[in-house]
Amino acid sequence: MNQPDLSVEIGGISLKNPVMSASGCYGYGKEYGAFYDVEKLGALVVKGTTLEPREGNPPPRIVETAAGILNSVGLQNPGVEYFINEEIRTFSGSSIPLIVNIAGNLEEEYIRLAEKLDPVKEVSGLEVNISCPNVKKGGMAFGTDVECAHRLVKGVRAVTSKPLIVKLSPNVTDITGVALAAQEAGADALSLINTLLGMAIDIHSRKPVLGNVLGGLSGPAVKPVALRMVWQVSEKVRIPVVGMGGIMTAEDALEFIMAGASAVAVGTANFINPLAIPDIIEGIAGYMIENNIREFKELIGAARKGA
Amino acid sequence: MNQPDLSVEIGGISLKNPVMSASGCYGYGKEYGAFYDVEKLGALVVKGTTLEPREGNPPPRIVETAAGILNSVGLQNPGVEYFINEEIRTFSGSSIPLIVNIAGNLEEEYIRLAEKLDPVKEVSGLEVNISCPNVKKGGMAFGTDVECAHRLVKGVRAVTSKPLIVKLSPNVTDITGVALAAQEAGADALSLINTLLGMAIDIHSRKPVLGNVLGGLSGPAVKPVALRMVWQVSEKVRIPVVGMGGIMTAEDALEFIMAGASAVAVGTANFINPLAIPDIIEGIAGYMIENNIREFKELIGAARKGA
Amino acid sequence: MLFSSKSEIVQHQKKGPALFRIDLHAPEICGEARPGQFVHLKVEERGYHPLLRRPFSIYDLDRQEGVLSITYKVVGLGTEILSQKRQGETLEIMGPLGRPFTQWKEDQKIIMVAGGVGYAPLNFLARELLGRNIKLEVLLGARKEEELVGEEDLKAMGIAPEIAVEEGPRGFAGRVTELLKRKLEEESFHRLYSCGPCSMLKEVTRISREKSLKGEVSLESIMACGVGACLGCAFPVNEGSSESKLEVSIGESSGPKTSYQRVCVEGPTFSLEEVF
Amino acid sequence: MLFSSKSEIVQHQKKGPALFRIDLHAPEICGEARPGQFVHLKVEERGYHPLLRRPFSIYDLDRQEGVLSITYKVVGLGTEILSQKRQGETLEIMGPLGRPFTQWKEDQKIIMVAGGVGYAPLNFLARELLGRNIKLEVLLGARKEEELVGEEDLKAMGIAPEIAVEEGPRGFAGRVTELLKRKLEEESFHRLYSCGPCSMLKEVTRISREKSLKGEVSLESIMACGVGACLGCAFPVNEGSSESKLEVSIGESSGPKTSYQRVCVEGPTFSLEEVF
Ligand SMILES: Cc1cc2nc3c(=O)[nH]c(=O)nc-3n(C[C@H](O)[C@H](O)[C@H](O)COP(=O)(O)OP(=O)(O)OC[C@H]3O[C@@H](n4cnc5c(N)ncnc54)[C@H](O)[C@@H]3O)c2cc1C
Ligand SMILES: Cc1cc2nc3c(=O)[nH]c(=O)nc-3n(C[C@H](O)[C@H](O)[C@H](O)COP(=O)(O)OP(=O)(O)OC[C@H]3O[C@@H](n4cnc5c(N)ncnc54)[C@H](O)[C@@H]3O)c2cc1C
Ligand SMILES: Cc1cc2nc3c(=O)[nH]c(=O)nc-3n(C[C@H](O)[C@H](O)[C@H](O)COP(=O)(O)O)c2cc1C
Ligand SMILES: Cc1cc2nc3c(=O)[nH]c(=O)nc-3n(C[C@H](O)[C@H](O)[C@H](O)COP(=O)(O)O)c2cc1C
Ligand code: FES
Ligand code: FES
Repeated sequence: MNQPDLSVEIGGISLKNPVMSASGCYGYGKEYGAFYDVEKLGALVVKGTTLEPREGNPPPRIVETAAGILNSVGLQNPGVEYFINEEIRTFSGSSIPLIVNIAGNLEEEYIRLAEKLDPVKEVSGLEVNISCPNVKKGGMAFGTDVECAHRLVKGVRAVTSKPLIVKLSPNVTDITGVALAAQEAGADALSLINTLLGMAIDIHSRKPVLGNVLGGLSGPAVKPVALRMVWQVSEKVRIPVVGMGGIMTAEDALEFIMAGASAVAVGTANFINPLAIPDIIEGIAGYMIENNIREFKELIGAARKGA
Repeated sequence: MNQPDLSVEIGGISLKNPVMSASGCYGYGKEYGAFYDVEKLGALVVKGTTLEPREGNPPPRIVETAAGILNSVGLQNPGVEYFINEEIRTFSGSSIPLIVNIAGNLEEEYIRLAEKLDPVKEVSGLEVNISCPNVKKGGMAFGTDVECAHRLVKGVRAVTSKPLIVKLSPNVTDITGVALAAQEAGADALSLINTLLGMAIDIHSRKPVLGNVLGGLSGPAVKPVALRMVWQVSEKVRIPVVGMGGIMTAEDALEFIMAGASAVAVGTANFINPLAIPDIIEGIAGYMIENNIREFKELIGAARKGA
Repeated sequence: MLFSSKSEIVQHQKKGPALFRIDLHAPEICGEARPGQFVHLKVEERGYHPLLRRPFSIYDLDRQEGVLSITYKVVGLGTEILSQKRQGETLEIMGPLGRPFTQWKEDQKIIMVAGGVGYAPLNFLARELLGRNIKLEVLLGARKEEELVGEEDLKAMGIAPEIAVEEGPRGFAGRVTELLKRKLEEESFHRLYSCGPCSMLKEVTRISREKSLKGEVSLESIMACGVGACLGCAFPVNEGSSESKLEVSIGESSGPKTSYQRVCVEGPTFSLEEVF
Repeated sequence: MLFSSKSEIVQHQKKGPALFRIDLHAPEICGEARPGQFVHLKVEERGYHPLLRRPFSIYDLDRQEGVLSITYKVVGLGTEILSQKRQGETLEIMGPLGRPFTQWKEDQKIIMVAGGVGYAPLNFLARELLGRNIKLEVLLGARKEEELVGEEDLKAMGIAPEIAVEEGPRGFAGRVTELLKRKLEEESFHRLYSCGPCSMLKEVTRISREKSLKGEVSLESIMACGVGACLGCAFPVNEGSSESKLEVSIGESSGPKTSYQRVCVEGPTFSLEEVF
């Protein structure tokens, strides 16, 4: 069998394969460029970008847990102006889609971000991180309230023609409600899951381990929850879903795809295996060859077929 | 230093130490009685009991995930009548508190269960599992809606004078809301967390692994999430909190206690180490001796003190 | 009290491409163990990967030496880790667990049917039956020749098993159930014992019922606790045929009424009437 | 391209009660590595416990043989697992990572201060400095005598380090920082290099500043990626003193303005002006 066709379209963005970097875990792509050609990715999702520069949270920012890590990086980033003026250059020669993850504490921040990024031709799409605390709503995340999420996405939709991928928070009672609200408000695709809120305590110092007390859980530990949410959401929506949360291997990625994801993103795995993304792309191709599957699309939602 | 004082009171139930069995993971206590004297426990929490017998879900019911397990046992149990008529005898000579976990799909089922168990003198308290699907509310769990939870607990409260421990579901946006509702409705204590909803897919058969598709995630993987919820809830409520979720060792138990739990429950750990509970009790005592702590109560919420 | 502690590996032998035998020093378990029972092993001493223990049938026992043997096939992470343990290392072991095979005084002629490593519990049983001077015939099946388990040990006990290898070239070229069928056309037995893959056991049960041959099978299931506490290992068992108190009938099932029983307590041994 | 692959353990020696040295065959890394850089090791080949890699300074290099050494102390699960690896086994290693120590042509007389296993990056640096015929004085400190690292290797290079052991009885009975203070009263140096626990480095920085002694320290931090992609290893660095583009000033901090910098990329080497 020839090299199988791994291409897929996510909300109007054409990917040559379904594996992207997860925001915040891949810097601006340069770091892993030291290990392999980043053009191998299906798409490059860069880290959370805010309107103003953010210093991030005090250390320690990382603590390991059983098969997972908690992080409290806190959106440290140099701000959207710096991104547009300085970082963007490095992408001018790139042939793969560049997706910018945007975040804020106010609706207006998201809208300003989308306005600023709309004319930037190197940017193929925006990933709207709605897990951020909504300052006006007393700090509950935008993504935990159906109405907030709807208004936020609608606001962003109004100011940009770029494809919008709305990134959902798993810290909710009913993720399908938020998913449907985002779809209705004009999202072209959904990505899930962001990190699960968690914490760890040092029993010797009798204090929380993280400088910021709470952190976001990622890695293999969260995979069953992420997979369940992808399963539930992809059953309800008609827009494509990008699955993530604990994907370490091609087998993990295939689980998400069979659950209904049209593409996947890889975060924490990069830290353990810097070649995780190319390994996963190769592994998916290998599975297709072994199982005589010509088109990647045949696999999307394969586990739902009988269900 | 002498043997430290491990005693604590949970909603009017006096425990000689703060370590209980987690419901559904310890049968009716007999199984682990083959390894050690079950009277060592702080309290014995028996498995989920329903009004009518339940057959449970089709196999496979267990699948391992990274540092966790998914289970879809589905409340298999012989029903409350059988429990009262047959099982209860084995507890008549017991000196440790017996707590019965009750579950149902209708509010009335919980109330009938509480009524039937109220006169049973061997029963020291009820743990109200509000993670069950509320049939009248379209299948969303009682524990995911503040009003449902409040009404349910109030209803149960009205028919029994036994201490009520309300067991919270982690599959919610804001667990403190449900916790406060349960407290207001008359709960004497809270226990958390129940399992996180998850799933796994077999990429070879291209089907969900569990017979029931979805299952509940438990074990070390969920500990950071459980700990965060215990931290958040114990900050808000004035009734005691029983912490659980991934406790494998005394160190894990101490994290929950320092986060604010007055007692802990141990579930999945029993499956891996049948001596987990006595080991944890001993480990807590050892920590207290090492750190010159006379009374267990000094440790409750220790990590909050500075926070 | 059930035993749960560390046991030393006194011998670890490779028996085939993916087949191993471990001998463990576990006198506490040896004393009580009966054929058909199993032990629950912790293969990873540190960390949670894999998290759960792994069940293995007792393959053989040396009560005098206090040595218990298991024979296992490498199929996944747990058995892979197990296969790398060395002599002198220790393993956490609990047991003996589960319901043993029933042995009837009146039985004189017995047939055993094993699929691959499913021979494991039958080896210990065979040794006991032979000690009772019972006439024993054993059918061993496998897909490939190298997956056959038990031939050597049976021969050492003076039994020449009949072999069925699906992919040939040795013995009968086909399924062991086909061999069983032919056998039962020619001869009759007082009892059948069988263990192997689920699909094989189903067929063995069907064939035995046709011939009104009674017997027992040993089932497998994914287990968490191994001691009856979690209800994770449930298997649908025909009602009325067992004595468990946990019986709750399964409403939707067609065919005979069944209830979920625990493979780790009510099983792994079930009578032919109870299953499928 | 950065190197990330399996390397064979060519030697694994116990150097003290909880101290080990591993020599790895990693010619690809040896070629480029500079003193002060580190490697990121995967200690568990299967499973996710621990999940993350572990960073270790390059202790020594044999470019000819392509052998890279690290010296480490067992402090937790990862180093415990590492300590059980045997010669001939392989380890996933990536590197060389991080900013090396800066070496100034004009330096003639240099002082090094090490706390315990913090000596690790200084050993490789010492070898290079001595190759340049620089006069080198080394202060080694530890709480207990058995925690001292480097004495033997320094002696082999012809350096007699001064020793400070807090709990005695060898050498100076107190902190190595006290030894440093006394030393700087008597002598002057062109440069200081230091590595050890955070509290020690803070004191070293304070003392050096008092004496207007310039130099560099090597910091530690919990790391996830090790390559600058996650921002997990951030450390507050004084502004204006570094050239990183990622600088975002930390508003709330009192004292000089600081920004969070990545220990794995902007560090682990920082100048004495940049830190604390
Ligand atoms: C009572 C009992 C006795 C057993 N005796 C033996 C024995 O003597 N020798 C032997 O080789 N094996 C025996 N098994 C099966 C053995 O327990 C499994 O092969 C082992 O647990 C697999 O672990 P793993 O981590 O290598 O595989 P995993 O990675 O966990 O799984 C690999 C594959 O095997 C399947 N599997 C895993 N566990 C079981 C199980 N318990 N039952 C059925 N399928 C399973 C999985 O679904 C998967 O497809 C027995 C099982 C039971 C329940
Ligand atoms: C750039 C760099 C170079 C290093 N070089 C060496 C070296 O040459 N030799 C050596 O022995 N150690 C070195 N370390 C420290 C080493 O990485 C840790 O000791 C190791 O990761 C601990 O792993 P563990 O699993 O055994 O401990 P864990 O179980 O993870 O932790 C045990 C204790 O050590 C602390 N700890 C864990 N990781 C680090 C870390 N990265 N920095 C500081 N504290 C930590 C934890 O907070 C905890 O208190 C270096 C660290 C860095 C960042
Ligand atoms: C260190 C770190 C930083 C992250 N930063 C962001 C971010 O800036 N924006 C965002 O939407 N998600 C962020 N995430 C979440 C990841 O993109 C991803 O959703 C999550 O980690 C689950 O995937 P994984 O298990 O593969 O890491 C971050 C995760 C980690 C571990
Ligand atoms: C096999 C199994 C069965 C369970 N059954 C029940 C139950 O009947 N009622 C209940 O409230 N919780 C039940 N639980 C949840 C546990 O009591 C506990 O809340 C959860 O497993 C987290 O703790 P752990 O990580 O220590 O297992 C069950 C958990 C498992 C693993
Ligand atoms: S494995 Fe737990 S009941 Fe059988
Ligand atoms: S460890 Fe990831 S940026 Fe330094």
